[in-house]
Amino acid sequence: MHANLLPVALANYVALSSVIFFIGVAGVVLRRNPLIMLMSIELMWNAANLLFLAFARAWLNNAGHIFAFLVITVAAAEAAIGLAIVVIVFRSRANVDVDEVAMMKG
Amino acid sequence: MPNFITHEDWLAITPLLIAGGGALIVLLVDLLWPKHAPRYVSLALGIGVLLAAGAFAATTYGRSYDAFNGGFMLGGFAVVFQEIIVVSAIFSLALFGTFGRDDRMAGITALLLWSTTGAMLMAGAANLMTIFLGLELLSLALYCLCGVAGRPASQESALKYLILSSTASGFLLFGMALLFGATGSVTLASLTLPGLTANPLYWMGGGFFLVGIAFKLSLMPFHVWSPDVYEGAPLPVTAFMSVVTKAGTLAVFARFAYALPHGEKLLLPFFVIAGISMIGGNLAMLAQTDLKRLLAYSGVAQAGYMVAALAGASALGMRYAIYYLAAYMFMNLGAFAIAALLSGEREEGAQIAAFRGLGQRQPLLAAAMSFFLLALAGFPPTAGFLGKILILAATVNAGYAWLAALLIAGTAISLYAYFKIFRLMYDPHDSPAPAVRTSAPLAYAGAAFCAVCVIIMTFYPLTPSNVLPLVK
Amino acid sequence: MVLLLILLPIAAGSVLFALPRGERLWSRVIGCVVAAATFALPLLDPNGGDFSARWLSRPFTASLHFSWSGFSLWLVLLLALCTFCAILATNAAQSRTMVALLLMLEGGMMGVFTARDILAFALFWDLMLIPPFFALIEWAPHRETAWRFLIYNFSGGLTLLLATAAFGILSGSTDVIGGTHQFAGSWAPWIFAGFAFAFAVKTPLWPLHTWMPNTYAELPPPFVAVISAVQSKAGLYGFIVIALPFLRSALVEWRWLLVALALVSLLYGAFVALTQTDTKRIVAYSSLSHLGLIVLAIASANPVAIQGALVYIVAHGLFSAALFLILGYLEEREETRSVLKLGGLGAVNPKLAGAFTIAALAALGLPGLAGFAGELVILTGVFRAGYFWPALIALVPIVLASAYMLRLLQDVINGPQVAALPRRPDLTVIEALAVAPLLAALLLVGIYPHALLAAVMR
Amino acid sequence: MMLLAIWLVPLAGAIVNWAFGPQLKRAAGVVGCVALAVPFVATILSWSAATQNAGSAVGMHQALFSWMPGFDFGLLLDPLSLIWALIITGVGFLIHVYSVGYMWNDNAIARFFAYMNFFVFAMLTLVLSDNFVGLLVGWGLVGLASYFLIGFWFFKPTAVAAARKAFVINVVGDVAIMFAIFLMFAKTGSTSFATVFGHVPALGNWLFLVCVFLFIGAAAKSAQIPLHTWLPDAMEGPTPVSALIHAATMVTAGVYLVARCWPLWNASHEAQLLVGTIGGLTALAGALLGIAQWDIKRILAYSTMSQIGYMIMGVGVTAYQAGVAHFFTHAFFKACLFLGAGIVIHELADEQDIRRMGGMRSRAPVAFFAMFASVLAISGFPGFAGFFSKDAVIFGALEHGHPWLYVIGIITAGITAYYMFRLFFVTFFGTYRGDLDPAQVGVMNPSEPAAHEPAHGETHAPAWLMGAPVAILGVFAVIAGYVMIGANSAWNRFFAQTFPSANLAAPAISEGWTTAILFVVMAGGIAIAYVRYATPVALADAPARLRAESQRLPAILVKLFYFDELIDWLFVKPSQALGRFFGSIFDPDVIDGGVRALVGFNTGLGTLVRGAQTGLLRSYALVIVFGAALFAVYYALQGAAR
Repeated sequence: MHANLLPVALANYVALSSVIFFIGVAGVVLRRNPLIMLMSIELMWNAANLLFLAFARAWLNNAGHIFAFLVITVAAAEAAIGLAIVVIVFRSRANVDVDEVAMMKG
Repeated sequence: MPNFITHEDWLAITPLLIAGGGALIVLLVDLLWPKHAPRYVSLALGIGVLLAAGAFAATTYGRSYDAFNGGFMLGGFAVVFQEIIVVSAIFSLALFGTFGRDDRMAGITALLLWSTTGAMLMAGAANLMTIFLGLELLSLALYCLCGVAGRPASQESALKYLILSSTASGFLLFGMALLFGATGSVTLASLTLPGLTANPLYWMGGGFFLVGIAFKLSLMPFHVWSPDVYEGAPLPVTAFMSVVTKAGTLAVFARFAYALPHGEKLLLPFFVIAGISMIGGNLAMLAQTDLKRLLAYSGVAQAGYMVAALAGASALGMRYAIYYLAAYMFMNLGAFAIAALLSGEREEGAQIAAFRGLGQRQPLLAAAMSFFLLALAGFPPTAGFLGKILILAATVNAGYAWLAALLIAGTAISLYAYFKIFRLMYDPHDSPAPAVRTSAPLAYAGAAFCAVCVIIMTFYPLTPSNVLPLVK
Repeated sequence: MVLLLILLPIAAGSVLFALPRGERLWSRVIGCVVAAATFALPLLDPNGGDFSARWLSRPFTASLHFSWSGFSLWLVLLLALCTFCAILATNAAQSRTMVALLLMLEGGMMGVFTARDILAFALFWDLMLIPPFFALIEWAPHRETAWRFLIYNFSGGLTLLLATAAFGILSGSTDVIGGTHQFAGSWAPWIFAGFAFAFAVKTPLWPLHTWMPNTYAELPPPFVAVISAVQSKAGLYGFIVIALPFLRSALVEWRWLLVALALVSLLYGAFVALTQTDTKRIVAYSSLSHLGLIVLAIASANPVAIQGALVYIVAHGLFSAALFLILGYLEEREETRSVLKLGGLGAVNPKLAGAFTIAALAALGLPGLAGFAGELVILTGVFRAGYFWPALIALVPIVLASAYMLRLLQDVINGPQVAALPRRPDLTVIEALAVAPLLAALLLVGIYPHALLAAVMR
Repeated sequence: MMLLAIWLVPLAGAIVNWAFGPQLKRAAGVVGCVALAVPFVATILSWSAATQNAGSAVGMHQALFSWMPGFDFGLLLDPLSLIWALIITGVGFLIHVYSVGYMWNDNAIARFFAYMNFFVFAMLTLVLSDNFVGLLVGWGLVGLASYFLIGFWFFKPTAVAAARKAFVINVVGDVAIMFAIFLMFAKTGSTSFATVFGHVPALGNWLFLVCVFLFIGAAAKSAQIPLHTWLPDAMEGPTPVSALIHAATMVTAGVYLVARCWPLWNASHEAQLLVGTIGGLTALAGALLGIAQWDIKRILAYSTMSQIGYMIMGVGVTAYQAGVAHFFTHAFFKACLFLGAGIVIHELADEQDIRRMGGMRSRAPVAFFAMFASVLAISGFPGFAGFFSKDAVIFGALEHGHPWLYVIGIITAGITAYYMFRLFFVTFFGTYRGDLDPAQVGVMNPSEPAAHEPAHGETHAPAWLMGAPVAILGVFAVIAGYVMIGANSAWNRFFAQTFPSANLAAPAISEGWTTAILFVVMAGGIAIAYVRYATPVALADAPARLRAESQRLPAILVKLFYFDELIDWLFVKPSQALGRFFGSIFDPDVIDGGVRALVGFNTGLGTLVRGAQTGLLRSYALVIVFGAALFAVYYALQGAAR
């Protein structure tokens, strides 16, 4: 590993992406607005992306970069479908609140 | 310049291309048709495409080839999984014969074909990227399919499924990233590097990866999504989802588990939650009123059984898991076919109450349903019983006796749970429920086909030794 | 040939379903012919009729292996005789369905008794529960009985399956009945526990017996006759043919528990029978007591006791079938089963009273009839195996047996004529013919049980 | 062959009567008598064969078949079983002839004779069998026959209850013998008399136990103290039944058993003590109870119980020959008493209470003279049969070292004389009290006449049918004793080979003083009875005296020492309570309750799991994240641990 090429140690990247990841998780759990939840999901995915890039650079293996591209495309698709579904669900409702969407239980 | 994509590689992914391409063709035909392609045209086309994909995959049965230098595994048990996925896809398309609106049928068929492609990709996936790609392709198509039915519950189930599944994929990705960090390569084969266990990244990566897999298999703590989604989604989609997601994910887990040289430590929590879901799934079934929710919990328990078969990474275990998955597919789809017959236009019939007094009104249907239920419960003459015994043998041989005990306890509880429906059907003293939807020839055919398969599998149990090659 | 024995009744049963629902005569004729055939078939080839087909190979070798010899021959004959008599005695409204179910029941039990492979044994064990369940659903006044019967017996079936699987896995093959390779190993006690639980639920042994009284009381008489006479023997047959030869070490380990449970069911059945007022329940609890004696014999694992058990199994089959058929006639005639309302039948229907007396006397173990032969030899064997006090305690129920059986007998046929009871004609020829072979067999086995044992010893 | 004839002919008679009953009607009586005469003649013909020793054992042996491996059946006729066979067939024949007359008007006569023949067959099985299992089979069948015959008039609820009581107590006896068989089979490996008596020492410390259980069997059958309550109730049956079964043959089966197993008794002193005492106490109790009864048949029943007490005492103290002698004589005079009583009852249209009789001398002269001889015989009046045998028994007790048994014997002899003559005087002397108002003579609850079946046609049976047997028995009651006079009397020579010589004590006549005491006590008893009932002044106001006596009878005697209540309270009540508890409470609540609770618990758990489905999306997300957190913690630990 070429320490000098990397001004920032690998551990920091891992730490950063973990922090981002858990912010995403918190976002999904705490916020009630579905859009915010979708954004938090995106956040989680991007944290993983960051990790891939860091390790790709660390292992000098381009698979990480390819994986990152793959993740970005899939995230985009998922966001599109997510927004479509959110629109369908909340078109007929008064306010955009995930907790109202609780018809099925038990 | 090495030729990156050899003839063998093309051969490996042709079934996927057929399925994916077929979806495009269905959409094109729908576009060119004057107004909307009638229902049966798109369905017929979809089934045709699937048959072609299945036939082609069958031809590559004998060979096992590492396509795309470790990206996609051809042959081996991948083909069997692909066959199972194709059969359940054809089955759910057949069920669509009486569900959903005409004008949407083309879209539904296309989505279904794409999710089948995703699942087939997962079945053969040999490295993290293909796993993720297959998983997401399957899931994205399913999010839309869940929302297809006009009912508000269907939209709600789509939303829930999307958000929760994406979160789980997030965990999966994070796990993959850490694994990539630990091993330096994306292929599953790299997991066999020595000294991995000393690296904390390997442990955390493995953990998060397994969380993602557990969610998809709907094992106990991560099963919370399945009852709502199964209930909300239209019946054919639920049927499709209950088998295909389990099949694809099981293949991925199998490759992951068998790749780990000394994975007991890493996989232990996974088998623990498999055990918990066996007990919890069956327990939850006791208090259900909606048939689809009941089959959802049953799916949770059955997933537990299948994972238990893989305990200890024994070669036999893999065979028995596949045998049980095949048996589960037939039993489950049969039960859904009968449920399809019973549910009315607005699918309010899928309640368990619909079975009251069925023994009198439709003796044949009642007999078929009780046969499937007995199979799910593991009653002797059915494949379910044989499957359970094989899994018992595998777990006991692999030294996971506690898992076998949990399996026995789970079966006992399930015995009573399934009997509640059995009892409703044969209670002459109760008032009969609404009439049965009789205009679904395809559903009848499907149910009959599943029943025949379950019977065949009991007495000629695809004796794993000759049908399934060893795990490659 | 043995396949014919199993499949013929089942096929005939399903064919009968094709007949119109209300039909009565033809179904009984076909039923009798088939039952008679199944009786004659084994006599043609006393110990043979072997059939074996490969079934499973992977976890353990299992094959659909059937044949009858020695002890199972007698049970097959007992089953055929009881079915023949039961079919002859049915003249209920839907005799077509009843005869069909009886034939299927017979087919299922033939499978159990002729199975030489434990897995096939387990398979037919569960199959034989279906016809009685449908009979209960059809004719039992309370639905609860049907479900309790099904769930108790199926849970028994489940443990039997698991024990079979474990036995198969650990010993390589389940195609072993008839052979005598001892099965040791750390798992032996658990496997034995699985088998024992299943057999105990079926026999019914004391704590697991609550399904039996209601089932026997609410099933139509011909059905009860076959079930109490033969199906309850499946458990004992299992003990003798599977538990004793293969898991003897485990049986010896658990023997004190078995002896205790046997004694409790002996006394429990006798005491409760004393106070019951419903005729069928009295006989049901009495059979709980009698079968407890056989379990005691098995627990002692003494050769003389086992011989006695073989005789007593056949004897109990005969007299409980006869008793239930006769109680069935009684119920048809007087529309009531409560002992308090019955009385003074001796004068009105002497033939019925005579048959009832002979059957009751055999049940209470009158010397000279089959019951006594079994009891005496069992207890001699048990005593010789060193169980001093159990043998002594086991004598008390014999005294109680005479008390409750005579109370039943006398309340029904003796005493002043009860005015309220309708005066019905005495036994018709067919009804008498249905019971006559059973009573004759009782006398024969009572006078010369050696013939029975000679066949078994060979 | 002769043995088979003796054994099976009565059975054939029974089958014929049972099968062709309705057609036969009165002819069934003839069939019955013939079925008794043939074996009687056969027994006499085989007298010589039975007495000289063929091979090792004495008497004729006929092996039959192997009943079960290790249990073989066979027939044995040796002096002991010969005596019993003779009495059974001989006295039995006379009683059958009498029954034809007695049952002349009863339309179930065929069924009656079928049962009587079946009884004789069963008794012969018991007496002729050469092993304990055969004996037990006979024992059970005899109990069954007595059940049928006691409950012959099955429309009478009291008869039905008495029959069941008799049968259950007999089964207690059967079960006791069964246990003795286990002991023997365990120790000697077989149950035939020859082997068991050949290996008595092999029984070791279980010898006493074998004797005790055999004796319990004997006590149940011969109505000894604790198990005697069924005998008085057994009088519900027709009188010939009481005569044959409850006087002459069945009740003496216990004596036969003890006599047959004399090697066991010889070897165990405690067993002798036990049997002797029980015999003595039964004799005394029977006598005391006899005093307080008014029903003619119950008095005779208690006297039977008392006399059998004597026999059991006799064989108990190893004076086997004396005990069997008393059986021999007792069979005659007790049968004669019962048949005589039958004639009296028949005469008075089924009236059985002696207080309502009186002056029967003129109306039933034959009964009067025969019963007079029998009463003298039973009291042991010198010159009559009873004198020799009773004296032998009492002296035997003294000679074999049981002085206080001797005293009890003497006292009982006195009481016996008193109540027998009381019966005799009240029934036959004075004027007929039948047409007086029952209360006048102290009868509180007059028993309504037996609800007879409507007899068809009132043709009267020929008088000799009932008179002749009574007369013949009366004669035997006198001459039966003469065969025992002197030290080596024909009786002793007859039993020389069967019993060891030590036990063949000469009858007491040679010991003058004991006979004198016996005579004095017996005479005293007769005198008291004469004074109370037979003096002209007593006869004059007999109704008043009888009424007075009825009121002040001690409750303890009337209530039969409260034995019935004791048994009822000790056994019947608790078992019924236990049965009710198990049946109605334990079964439904405890076991089924348990199963229901298990199911409930599971469903509860199910709803718990279902609770997790709140329907809220975010709660699902929370559950998933929580699961992931658990995983993360585990793996962090694993990672750190490495």
